[in-house]
Amino acid sequence: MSESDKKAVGVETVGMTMRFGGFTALDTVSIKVPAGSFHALLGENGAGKSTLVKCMMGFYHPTSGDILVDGREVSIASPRDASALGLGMVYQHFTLVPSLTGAENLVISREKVPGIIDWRQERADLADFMQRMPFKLPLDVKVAELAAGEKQKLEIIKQLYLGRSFLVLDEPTSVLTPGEAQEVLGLLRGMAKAGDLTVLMISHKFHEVTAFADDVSVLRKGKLTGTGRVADLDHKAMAAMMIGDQPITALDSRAMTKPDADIVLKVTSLKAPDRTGLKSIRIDDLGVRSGEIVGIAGISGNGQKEFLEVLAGQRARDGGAVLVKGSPYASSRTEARTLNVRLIPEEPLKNACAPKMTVAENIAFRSFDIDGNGKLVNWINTSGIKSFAANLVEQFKVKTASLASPISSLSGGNVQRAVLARELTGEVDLLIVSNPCFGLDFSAVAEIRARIMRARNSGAAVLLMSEDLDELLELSDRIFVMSDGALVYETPIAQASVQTIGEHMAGHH
Amino acid sequence: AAATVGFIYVGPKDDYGYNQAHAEGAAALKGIEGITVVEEENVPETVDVQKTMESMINLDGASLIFPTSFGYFDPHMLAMCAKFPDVQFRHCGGMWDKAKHPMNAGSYFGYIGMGQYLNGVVAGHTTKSKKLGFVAAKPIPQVLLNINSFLLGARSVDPTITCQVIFTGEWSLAVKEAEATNALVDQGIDVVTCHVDSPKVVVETAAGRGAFVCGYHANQSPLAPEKYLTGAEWNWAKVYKTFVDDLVAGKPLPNFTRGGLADGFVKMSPLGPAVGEPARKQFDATLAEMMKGGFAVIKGPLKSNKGTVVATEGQAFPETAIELESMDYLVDGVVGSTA
Amino acid sequence: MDPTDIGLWGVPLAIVGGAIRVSTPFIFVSLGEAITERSGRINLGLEGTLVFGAMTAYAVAVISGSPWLGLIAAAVAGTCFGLFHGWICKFPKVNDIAIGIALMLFGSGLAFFFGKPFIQPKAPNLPAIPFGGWSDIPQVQAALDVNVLFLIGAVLAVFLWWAFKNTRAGLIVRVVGDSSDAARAMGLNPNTVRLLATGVGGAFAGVGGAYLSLYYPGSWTEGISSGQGLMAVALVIFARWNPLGCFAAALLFGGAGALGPALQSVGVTQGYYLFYAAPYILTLVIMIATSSPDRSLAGAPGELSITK
Amino acid sequence: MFGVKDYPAALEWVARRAEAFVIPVAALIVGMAIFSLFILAVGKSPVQLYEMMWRGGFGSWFSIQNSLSRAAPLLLTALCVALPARLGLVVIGGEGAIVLGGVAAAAAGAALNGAPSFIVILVMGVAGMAAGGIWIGTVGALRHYRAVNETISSLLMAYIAIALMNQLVEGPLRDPASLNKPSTKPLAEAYRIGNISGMEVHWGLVIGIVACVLSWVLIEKTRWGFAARIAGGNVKAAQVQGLAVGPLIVGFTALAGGFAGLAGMLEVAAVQGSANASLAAGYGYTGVLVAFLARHNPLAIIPVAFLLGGIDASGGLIQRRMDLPDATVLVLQGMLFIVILFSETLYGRFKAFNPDLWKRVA
Ligand SMILES: Nc1ncnc2c1ncn2[C@@H]1O[C@H](COP(=O)(O)OP(=O)(O)OP(=O)(O)O)[C@@H](O)[C@H]1O
Ligand SMILES: Nc1ncnc2c1ncn2[C@@H]1O[C@H](COP(=O)(O)OP(=O)(O)OP(=O)(O)O)[C@@H](O)[C@H]1O
Ligand SMILES: [Mg+2]
Ligand SMILES: [Mg+2]
Repeated sequence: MSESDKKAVGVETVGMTMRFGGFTALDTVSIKVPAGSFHALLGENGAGKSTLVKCMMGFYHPTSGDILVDGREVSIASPRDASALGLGMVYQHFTLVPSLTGAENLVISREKVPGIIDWRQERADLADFMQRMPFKLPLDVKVAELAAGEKQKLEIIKQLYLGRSFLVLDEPTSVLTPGEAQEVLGLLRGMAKAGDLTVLMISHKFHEVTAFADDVSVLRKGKLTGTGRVADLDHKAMAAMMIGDQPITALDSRAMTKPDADIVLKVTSLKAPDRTGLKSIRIDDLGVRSGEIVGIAGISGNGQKEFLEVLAGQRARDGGAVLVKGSPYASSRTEARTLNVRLIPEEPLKNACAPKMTVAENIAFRSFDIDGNGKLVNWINTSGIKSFAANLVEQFKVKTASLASPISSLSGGNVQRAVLARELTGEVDLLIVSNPCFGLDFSAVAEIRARIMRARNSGAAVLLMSEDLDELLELSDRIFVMSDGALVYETPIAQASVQTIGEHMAGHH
Repeated sequence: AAATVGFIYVGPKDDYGYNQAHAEGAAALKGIEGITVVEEENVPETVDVQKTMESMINLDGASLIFPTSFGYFDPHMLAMCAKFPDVQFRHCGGMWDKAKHPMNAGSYFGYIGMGQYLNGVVAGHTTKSKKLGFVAAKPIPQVLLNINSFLLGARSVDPTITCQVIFTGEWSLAVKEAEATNALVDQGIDVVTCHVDSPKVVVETAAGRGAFVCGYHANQSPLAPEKYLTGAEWNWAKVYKTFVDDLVAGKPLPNFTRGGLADGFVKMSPLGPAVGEPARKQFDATLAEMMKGGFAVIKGPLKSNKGTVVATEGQAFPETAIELESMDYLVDGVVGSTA
Repeated sequence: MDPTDIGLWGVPLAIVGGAIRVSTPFIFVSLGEAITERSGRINLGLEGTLVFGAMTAYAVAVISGSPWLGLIAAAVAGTCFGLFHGWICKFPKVNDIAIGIALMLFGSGLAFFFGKPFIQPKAPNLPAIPFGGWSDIPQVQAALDVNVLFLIGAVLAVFLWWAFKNTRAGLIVRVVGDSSDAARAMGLNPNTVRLLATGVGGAFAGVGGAYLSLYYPGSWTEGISSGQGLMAVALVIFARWNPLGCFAAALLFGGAGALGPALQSVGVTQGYYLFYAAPYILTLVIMIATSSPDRSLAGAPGELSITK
Repeated sequence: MFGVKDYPAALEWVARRAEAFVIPVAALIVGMAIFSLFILAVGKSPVQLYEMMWRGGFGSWFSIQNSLSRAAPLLLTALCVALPARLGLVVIGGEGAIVLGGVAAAAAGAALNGAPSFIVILVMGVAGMAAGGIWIGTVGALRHYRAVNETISSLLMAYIAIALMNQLVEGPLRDPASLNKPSTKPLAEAYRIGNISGMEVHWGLVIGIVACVLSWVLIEKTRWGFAARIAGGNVKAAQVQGLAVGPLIVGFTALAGGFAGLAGMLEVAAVQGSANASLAAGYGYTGVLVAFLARHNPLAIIPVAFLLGGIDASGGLIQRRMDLPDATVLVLQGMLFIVILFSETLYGRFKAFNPDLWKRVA
């Protein structure tokens, strides 16, 4: 690969319109990304950002509109055409092939792959290439076995390996730690500066935009609502372009936790196998009091997922106890109901929804089998389910075509809202959440964090697992660090330092 | 008088075996003035066969029906007999019992045991290893009688001959029949015969392994001209003609007819080129004696292969003997068991 | 020792011989299905394709006098069935499992329909290669009379195993089978790849059928297949989509199938139905023993409807 | 149902449902047209063929009853596929549950000989359902607790069940009087299930229809059905909701197997009078087809099974009158089903079926 002699290209869309059936996701959007620039694309969830860039990549075929590359009109019928023009993209949802190794993923993505692959040669070339990359990745394990952050880095490395001149990144940093994000974006920024690469980045994080981007374009409900130089805009201005002057939900002020408040969740000497069966997670002692948020930080893949699965009753434990309000908790529906336990896993569409069932049905998951008084009923009340859902959709501002649409047709953010609506309604004594704001725009993030804080203030015990350190620092009363399957460090929020927490996450203690 | 006659087969009517033998009999009726033949193949022994009979009666106007598979009788044919008292039903298998069954029902059946005995005679002369093989579907009386007859025929040549039997458990299962044949030949067996619905696979596989074969149901010699010794075949054409002649003549049909070689219900395939002179001689002599009538394959002294006495000295069961219809033993010299 | 009297040795010999004789259709169908399923589509209709292939092979061999022409015809017919399945399943909302079941019916129906005139005539068989010349025991010689198709099947298994890792085509099939989105992002058209993979799968199944009618048992009857096609599809899951596993599973299945007749031939006659069920019982037991609730089906292609 | 004022609502109601009716019927017609070409190609008259089909399968009270008789067992065996399908399981081995259900029912009937008939019939039904339920429930349990793929395990277990049935019927349970067709002891006349009054179809048809309706109610209207749909849609989501996925899967598969076992019991009590190898008549496999054609909707199973029964019933007449092989019907079924299954892709493609359109028009 000789990416150094490839020059960055500029890309422009003219009057891009995309309709899905009767729904207009993009409405005559024209944006211009000059060669060698670092451009940010902002917008609420569902604004049409991903749709726009997918049209640029030939992944979607726009209803109308043109694409110019370096000023020339081109026709991009498929990602292959885009690739031939040097255009590449890191998709919002991973497009690595899980059952292939990293090396296989890289090689097969190349435009020209020989009929028979000489792996010895390829490996040598790859090793050579990796030498020049700022981060190291195991290329010989299946992608499925990589942690989310590693996958994201591999996606980016793949694009660099393919020698792109124009790179689109759709929310690239949502699964990276701040350090990693810094590293990745810094590298790309440098390449853009050197004129090797043009970058178009979709992000919900203003500080990233400010730190790395030159220009910004903003989409709102499928229309381009603003564009400008980052240097001229502050966060407030960008936010205004995104959502107009709707108020942003403010975090409630933190009510005092009584030090002698009841311990709602108590985990002792918990042991459980991880999914490889080779290692195990061990939680020696963890207590969460009523009215406090306990955050668990950690690099993904250190057993947080397994811990959550144990709490959700999806993973058998080898030993130990989980007590909620003093009684043993095995995650049955009755226990969760009587003890008011709510659990929201990450990636709700994958882990907390039945994608083909309707929005209304999904919202009813918690309550379909009880009547208004909480008594078990055997018969489903279809109209009750509808009106219940209609009410929550309204309250939580879930954007959906209809209550009878399958929930999979909603944008990621709206799925998340629907699930929160379901789980935060009613009395909550213990709330267990994992990465609740993953991939959401800032107003949604603000709203969700506010709701979590409100739950805490009204007496719920909250266990918050997050890969977003900012989130933990903003919400938690105490922070634990999980590393290599165990809680290795604890700090009250007052003494928390990003530095120390980061070191523990990395396992340097 | 014009009449429609219905035939129902459990398998395909050109299977080189059981169904083909019946279909050939049915084909023999097709020239007869005033007779329409309707046939249906691959009819399972479920409510389907009842409905097929009913459909033949209601939609085709059949007045005489031959459900040819054994399992069609009870309860399927009996149910139809009760429902259509004006229609005549004749079932292949000899189950009709005047005391129990209606008069518009009836049975016809052939005694083919002697045919297998003759197969055994030729096999006994042909075998060098003195070991014969028999691929059988299920250990039911008819099949057991065939196995025993085959061995006894061979033992009439040389009393040290044994016959190995393998049950496949199904009436038609090509690969398993081939495997069974191979397993037999692997044991050094050099003459094989069978009782399954379609002997095609057994005949071809055995011949392919260099063993000799005796046929069953129909003439399979075109499948293995060199290795085919002879075979016990049905001659249903004769039976069906008799019934239909009576029907045309307006005479009541017999409720029960059965017969063997002597009556022309059963015939032997022409002897193949591999059959030697001594074998031909004994074959002809035995056949001649059978044609006289009164020949008994099962006669004393005879023991089962478990050592129990099945016929004492001087006791003889001619082919019509009722005891043979509940045969549940394999005779001494047969290697295998009935369960 | 009398060279023809091998007594109890007949059992292991029968298992080896049976494994070689009986396994070939399983090998071909399951290898074909492995390719199809690796591309993310399931074709349950291979039973119909197998039967149609058996009929076509036999008919063409009868008419032309050449078993090889028959074999080729079966492969072509199988390809057509496969392509048809692949084409029809590319339409949104069309369920590949259901279409497969309908095709099973359709293929068998067509085979029986056109096969009637070919039940009686005799077709020339595919030749076998005698590998048993070194032994003077006829049973060993017979057991080692190996049909070329078995050998081709063995080579194919190894080749496919290699090709899935080391060729562009192999990697592309895996990409498409594991993630349609990833494939599309690479500019691959999953439908085209699946179409071709199903076509190849069909061709293999056709060849499997040709083996049945032209070699073992070597005749055309309507009962020629006792569900080999369907079982082979199941064996692919058992083999975890690994071509070498398919080969091993087919051998295991063939060998276990020979157990029943072989045991009876040496006088073990009680409960033969249960011996005949040995391949199924054995497969089930191994499946239970090697599966675990904590691991999902390792190697399952991500886009496969049946394991999703 | 609707007043004059509700005209738009009525139109909307019709439009919403018309699609589910018009598309399959149109597909049926197209399939028949394609088959006509096939029949023309082999030199026969499609007109005559369809006339035969009509007469043989649907054209008279006799033919309708013939079709219904053939449909009866399919109702129950299709449920054996449709119920697990709602949990995301593809069970294709219902045949095993039928044969074991039949054997268990026959054994129960023989053991209780002499008892009052309603008790015996009840116990036979329970025994059949229990045997089938245990068999397919095991498939579900293996799937949930050991992650054994249910498609392959159910298929394997079907073969094993048939072997077991043969072994029992020819061994310990054999009636010594059943000479050339090994069977269990024939059921006393009093314990047979007869025909529906005024019809030539046994009560199994009614039982099947009731089972379909109950299954529909179970899935669509009860909390267990709702929970099953959640688990079928996403097991992880169901677990997070604390739903007992294991018992749900085992329960639904056992119920499904129970229905197939009941089909076996009905074969014994209403048709065969004893258990024997004829129990393995392929109803289980046909049931798979019926269920998929019905898109696993228990109510849709009823017409689909009837259609299948009708085609089957007309097969004999086509064979006899037109000198076409028996396989003609297989080809027809294959073709029709491919076209019908293909028509799934057309749902939602026609504006005419969009209720909004009619809302505006009206
Ligand atoms: N394939 C599709 N079919 C129908 N509607 C779609 C499809 N893809 C996207 N949409 C809709 O188009 C709108 C824009 O979606 P898009 O994914 O572009 O949003 P986004 O700006 O990337 O949001 P997010 O920040 O959540 O990623 C959404 O309302 C979404 O529901
Ligand atoms: N306790 C543990 N100690 C060390 N490694 C672990 C542990 N648990 C999991 N791992 C391993 O880390 C690797 C990647 O983890 P994983 O796939 O869980 O990342 P992830 O999906 O992002 O998870 P998470 O939700 O925990 O962030 C896997 O190989 C996994 O087995
Ligand atoms: Mg997006
Ligand atoms: Mg998003």
